Amino acid sequence: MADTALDSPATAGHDDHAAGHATSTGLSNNKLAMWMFLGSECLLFGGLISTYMLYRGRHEGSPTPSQLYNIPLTSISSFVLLMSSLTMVLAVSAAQRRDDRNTTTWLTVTALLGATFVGAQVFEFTEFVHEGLGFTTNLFGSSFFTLTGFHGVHVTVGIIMLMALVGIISRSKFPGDKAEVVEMIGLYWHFVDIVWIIIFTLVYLIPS
Amino acid sequence: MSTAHALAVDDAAPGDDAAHADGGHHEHAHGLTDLGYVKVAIFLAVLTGMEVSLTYVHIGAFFMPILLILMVVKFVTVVSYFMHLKFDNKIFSWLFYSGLILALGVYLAALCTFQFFAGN
Amino acid sequence: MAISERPSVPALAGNGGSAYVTPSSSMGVFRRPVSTTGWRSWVFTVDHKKLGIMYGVVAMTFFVIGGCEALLIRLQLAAPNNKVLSAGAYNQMFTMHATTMVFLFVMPMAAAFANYLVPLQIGARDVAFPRLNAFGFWCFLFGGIFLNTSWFLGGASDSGWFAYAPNTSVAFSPSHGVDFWALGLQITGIASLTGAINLIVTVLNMRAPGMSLMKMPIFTWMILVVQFLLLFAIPVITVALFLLSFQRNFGAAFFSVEKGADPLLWQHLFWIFGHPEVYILVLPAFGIVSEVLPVFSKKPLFGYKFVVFSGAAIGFLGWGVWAHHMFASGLGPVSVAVFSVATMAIALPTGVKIVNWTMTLWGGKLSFTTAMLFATGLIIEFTIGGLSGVTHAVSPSDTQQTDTYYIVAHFHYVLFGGAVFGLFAGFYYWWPKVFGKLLNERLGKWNFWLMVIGMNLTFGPMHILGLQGQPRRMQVWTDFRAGEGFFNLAFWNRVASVGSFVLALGILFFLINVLYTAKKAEIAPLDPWDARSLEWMTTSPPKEHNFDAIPHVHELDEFFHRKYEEDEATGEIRQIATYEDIMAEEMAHADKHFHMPSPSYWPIILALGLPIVAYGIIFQRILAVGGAVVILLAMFGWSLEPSVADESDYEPPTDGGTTKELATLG
Amino acid sequence: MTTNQTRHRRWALPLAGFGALVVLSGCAKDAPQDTWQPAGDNARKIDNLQQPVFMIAGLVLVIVAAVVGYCVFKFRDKGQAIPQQSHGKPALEIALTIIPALILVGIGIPTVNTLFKLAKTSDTQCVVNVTGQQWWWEYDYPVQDGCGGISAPIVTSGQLVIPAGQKVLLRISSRDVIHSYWIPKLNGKRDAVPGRVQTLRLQADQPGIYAGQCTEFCGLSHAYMRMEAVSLDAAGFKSWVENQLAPYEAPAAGSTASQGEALFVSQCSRCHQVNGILGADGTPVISRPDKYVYSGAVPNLTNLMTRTTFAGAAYDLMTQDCKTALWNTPSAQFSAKYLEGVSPECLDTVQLRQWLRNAPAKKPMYADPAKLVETGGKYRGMPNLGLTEDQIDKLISYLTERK
Ligand code: HEA
Ligand code: HEA
Ligand code: HEC
Ligand code: CUA
Ligand SMILES: [Cu+2]
Repeated sequence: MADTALDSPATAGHDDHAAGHATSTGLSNNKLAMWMFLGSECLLFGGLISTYMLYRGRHEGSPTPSQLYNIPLTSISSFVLLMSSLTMVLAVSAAQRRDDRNTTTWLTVTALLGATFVGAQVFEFTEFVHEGLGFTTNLFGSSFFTLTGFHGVHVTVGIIMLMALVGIISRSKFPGDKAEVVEMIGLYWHFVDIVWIIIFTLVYLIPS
Repeated sequence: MSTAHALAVDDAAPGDDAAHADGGHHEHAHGLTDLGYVKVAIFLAVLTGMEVSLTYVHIGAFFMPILLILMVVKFVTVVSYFMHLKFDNKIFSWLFYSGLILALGVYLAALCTFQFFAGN
Repeated sequence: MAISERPSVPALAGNGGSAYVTPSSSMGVFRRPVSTTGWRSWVFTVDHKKLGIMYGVVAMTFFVIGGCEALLIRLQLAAPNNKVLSAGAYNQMFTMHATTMVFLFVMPMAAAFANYLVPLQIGARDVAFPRLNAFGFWCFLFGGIFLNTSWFLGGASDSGWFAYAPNTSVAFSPSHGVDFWALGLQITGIASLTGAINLIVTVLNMRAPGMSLMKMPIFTWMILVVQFLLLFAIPVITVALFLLSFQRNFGAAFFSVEKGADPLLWQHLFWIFGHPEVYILVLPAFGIVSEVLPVFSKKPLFGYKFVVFSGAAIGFLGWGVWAHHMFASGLGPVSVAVFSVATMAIALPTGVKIVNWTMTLWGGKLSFTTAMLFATGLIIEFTIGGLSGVTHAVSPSDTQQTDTYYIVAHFHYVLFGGAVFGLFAGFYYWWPKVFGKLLNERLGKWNFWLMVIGMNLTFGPMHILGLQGQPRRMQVWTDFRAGEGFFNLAFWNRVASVGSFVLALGILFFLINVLYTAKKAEIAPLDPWDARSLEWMTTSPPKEHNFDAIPHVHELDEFFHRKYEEDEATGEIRQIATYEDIMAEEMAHADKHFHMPSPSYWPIILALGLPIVAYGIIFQRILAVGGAVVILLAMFGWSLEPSVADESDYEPPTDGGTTKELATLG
Repeated sequence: MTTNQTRHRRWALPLAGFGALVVLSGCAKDAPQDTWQPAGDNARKIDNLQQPVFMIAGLVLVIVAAVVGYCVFKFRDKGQAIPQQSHGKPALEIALTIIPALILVGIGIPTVNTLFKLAKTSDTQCVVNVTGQQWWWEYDYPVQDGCGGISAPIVTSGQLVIPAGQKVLLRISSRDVIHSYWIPKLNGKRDAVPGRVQTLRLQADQPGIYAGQCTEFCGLSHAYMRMEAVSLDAAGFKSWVENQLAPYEAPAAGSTASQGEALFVSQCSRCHQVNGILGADGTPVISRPDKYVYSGAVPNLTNLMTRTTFAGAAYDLMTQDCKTALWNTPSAQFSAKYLEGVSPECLDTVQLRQWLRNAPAKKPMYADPAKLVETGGKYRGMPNLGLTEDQIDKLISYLTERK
């Protein structure tokens, strides 16, 4: 079971600096932590998605999911979020080239695309409320808004982080390794995107 | 090269501090070129297009499985390429996929118990 | 402090060494805290050892609180139709007893041990994310205080520790108790999650050179498994608690049966978390006894690899059995059958542990110090609890047993006879490491024997009570249903109540011992037990930077192997060095610069924001906004402040003298 | 302390808990909820399954304790040399894993087997709907050929009456929170989950009375939510049914009871149903508990005096002596004895009076009008109605005629 990657550097001898990071595995602490956090988030979103799946058919007193969903709109906003993953990865790539200007540009574009997505979601929510589906209306409503709301909050937190990053990089006040932090936030951003890939299919495309 | 990477760490000669001192990353060498990322994005966009158009044509029993497969392909593509999991140390894959698989396992099992009840 | 210069006084002379510090600023406004003495050195510390001690002190306080709640429960149940506690007070009492013991005593006490010892055991100078570590502690403390303030703000939660919906809905539990409970656990959950990430990274990334995973001390291994369980279990309870809070505070419908909700959703979510949780509680104790038994048997842990794998296997299997808490809920026979069989399977890896501990004793040279007594006691007491667990796994029988005192007996045997005994073994074993003094062995023996007698008197009769039909969570029982004869339920209830006071007396002896030791006892030798692992290869208490030189590891039980050698020819074990030799050797090669994390204001400020938000949600929404602002500000301050004070403040390390790198954001 | 003493205690104490369990558990004679004294087929199936499991568990404990005890005794430090630093014996480990695995397989197979037998519903002969609410159980018998034939619905509470020897199927649900139905001598538990109907088999070999208790924590008065299952022989059950369905007999005009009836209509009927009772205007009075009580149901008092307990079987309508006598009646005479109901010489109205004087003071309930915002003003339980002693006398004499 013992993974060689976990063990080998430790046996390599005296010099901790042999690897990119002075750690037993040679991997960055920050990145390791971020991946662990994302693994843990799988169980969070898994719980929310399961709650929705269990309750999506229980929509007494409101229009049904298939009546409510505006597939064209959601498709576009899903596409926007998907493309923000592209711009994010371009930002990471620029950061790794230590190209600050492109990094900040791509980060800004990513944040804007994210904001577009959130905007569409806010619009969608208000539409639903107009049509008679509120947070407290029924089980479908509670679980729909909780699931998509949690995702929306994740996107929003991502946007805040991206903008903070832009600010910090352009003022070049940065503790530690810039590229690595861009990469970490990128991981978070992509994760939020893949969660939406699942939500888009399970919630919107597959009718109850 | 990607699988060997985990071992590459301790292959580095002792005293090879250069990469570290300037904050450089051994991950540099991996991943795609910017053009490569654009191609992946186009692939994803096409899949999304397929998904959406599927909801407008009626293909009966295949609808669900196809959508689910497309979903998984998109998911894995983003994780592997944009998140570099394919190129990175496999510890990261372990951490993430163990969370993912665990989540799938427990929640599907839990949902199943609701089904079993219905059939009881 | 930013850096510790190499101590000028001999390392063996204990804590100390001169240190100078240059503060760097935080957020351009505040100077970073720099005190190395006084209360500030504790409140703003990021030192894993100080945090470990703080975790311990606070957890112990909560143990006494939770224990006093238990004593009130036992007083109420000492006689039929008793009136010590009203129904409402009783319900709050057992809910808070369980919540306190589980979330505010055993889990944080395990965190105390993990925090203090894991870096020492793997030869690191701190954890990977020192500020995150401090943040976790403050979350735990504030969360715990927040939970307990509910007593004074309209009543504590009265829904039991597993808080089944819909009894937790506002209509059925109109006080704010459940709100406090849900939000409080959310806050302590943050402590567990950040702690988990931190410790996993620490163990993976900060081991001393040569320490491969299979040379890691077993306690560190068990802590690693526990952190993975936490990493994946905490988000599940987080979801459940969010649904509950949304239900209560924002009118969501998740548990509104009249709207078609299924109450079993809560049960699944709670127990998907809840069963891994019980292994989260007991595995650290297993780790502790797996350290203690070898030391006092003068033998390595029998089947180290099997113990490691069985720990991992328990962690893994623990995910597939949660529905054994729901055998009477109406899952349908197919699901029940699956979970019944899966539950039985967990007896196997646990059995492996019991076997290996016993075989560690076998052929050893056993000295029964108090630590050893607790460890040996654990083997027996835990086995009793584990075996009653197997009788629950037989699902048809469990429909007779569930929600009776037979279950209460089961889980107190595994929790008290398992987790708590393990922690006490740890107290006696590591006390000289942490405080430089040995706990008194005479008082320790009293402590142990009173606890053993007390726990068996308290929880043993509960087996009988339960099998004779006394349900749990009953404010009163009646004479009419107690049966006839002298040894009826009334008798056993009384025995249990008397036993609980014997138990309390035992624990009182521990507290007395602590005070006595603090006042009287001599400074302990540095290696009082002839120990085997790295944490003993430094001063007691360790200096801020833990090790003068990071040891290079060649063996499992490195320390032991530096002291003893096996004669190839005769197979005889010979001492080749004393601990003084070894430590002098380490000192001679001491590193010149220690790259230590710096104290910070942000962890405590960030943590303080959380209960403010929570009070806000319950009482006044605007307060929540204020709390959120505190949190946001603290986060910004945090991310702009380097974990280790600015480069300009110290001479960057040039040789291998640094520890493994600390995370920039940690 | 000397090593010798220590050794003794080490052996004695850990075993005390489990030893006490094995040896003394039979000592509480006739504990009414003893799970080890099955009185019907379903409970017996469970018992047959668990007895060997307990034996095995006990044996494993004795072995572990013996080996540990032996080590403690044998390998205590007596100045021997430091032992070999052996790291384990894989063969031993594997053997000691396989043996428990085999034991568990041996336990697992009969477990699954019994489980499916107990889940069977197709062969039952008699159906009763059981509904839990805070903090009492309602039983309603649908019209059926089973149970020896029931021609009109019967609604009762507190005591479940079933025909002895028949395979009864309970259909269990709840009106508010989760409760759990449990008659230990007849079967294990089944949770009453609101929104779900779950089944439980029940069968009593002999006529008799069997104690039970709600076992899912259900709020304030969970401890007071008890129940009793009464099994009657075929003839006895038939006459019980007939009595339940007998037409209402109004008290003699002008009697105290008759004044009580009027009081009942004005004070109690808004919640409590008495089948056949007429209002002042001569029309039948239909109660509306849903308007006043959160669960929407309140015990039906038509035949209050046929049951011997009230308010979730927590309080008695008969004296302690009579109660003990009833519980100890041999099964051959039991049905007749039970059908006497609460006879005049057994009647004990002390508790009932306390109940009417101030119900929430007797049994913890949510009945403080000031604190009912969350439930829209509805009670959870019975409120204090502020009756005078005179009114209580009248109501008691009315209620004691409800046979
Ligand atoms: C430290 C905590 C802890 C631990 C370790 C365990 C361990 C186990 N538990 Fe326990 N359990 C709890 C804490 C714990 N439990 C709590 C708190 C509850 C109640 C929650 C509540 O309702 O409030 C509970 C409830 C509980 C239930 C639900 C009961 C009910 O409510 O109806 C069940 C059912 O299967 C169960 C089973 C088990 C089993 C099979 C094990 C096994 O892991 C035990 C394995 C150990 C052994 C078996 C002994 C050693 C083995 C050998 C010597 C080998 C040979 C053995 C055999 C061949 C049998 N537990
Ligand atoms: C780690 C967990 C843990 C621990 C350590 C304990 C410890 C104890 N528990 Fe615990 N208990 C639970 C976890 C735990 N319990 C859980 C999860 C439940 C289920 C709750 C629910 O149903 O929701 C429960 C329920 C529970 C019940 C059932 C309540 C009911 O169902 O109605 C009872 C009843 O006796 C009980 C008793 C005790 C006693 C006497 C102790 C003793 O061991 C306590 C000993 C400690 C002290 C006594 C304090 C320290 C002593 C001193 C400071 C000495 C000086 C003081 C005085 C002498 C006053 N507990
Ligand atoms: C607002 C509703 C309400 C009113 C009015 C009310 N009761 Fe009740 N009563 C209840 C409820 C609810 C219970 C069940 C309480 C429990 O057992 O937890 C109950 C239980 C009883 C019981 C026990 C029944 C049983 O079978 O267990 C009796 C007897 C009784 N009430 C008598 C009366 C009398 C007499 C009056 C009028 C003077 C009255 N009640 C008025 C709600 C009401
Ligand atoms: Cu009903 Cu407990
Ligand atoms: Cu469990």
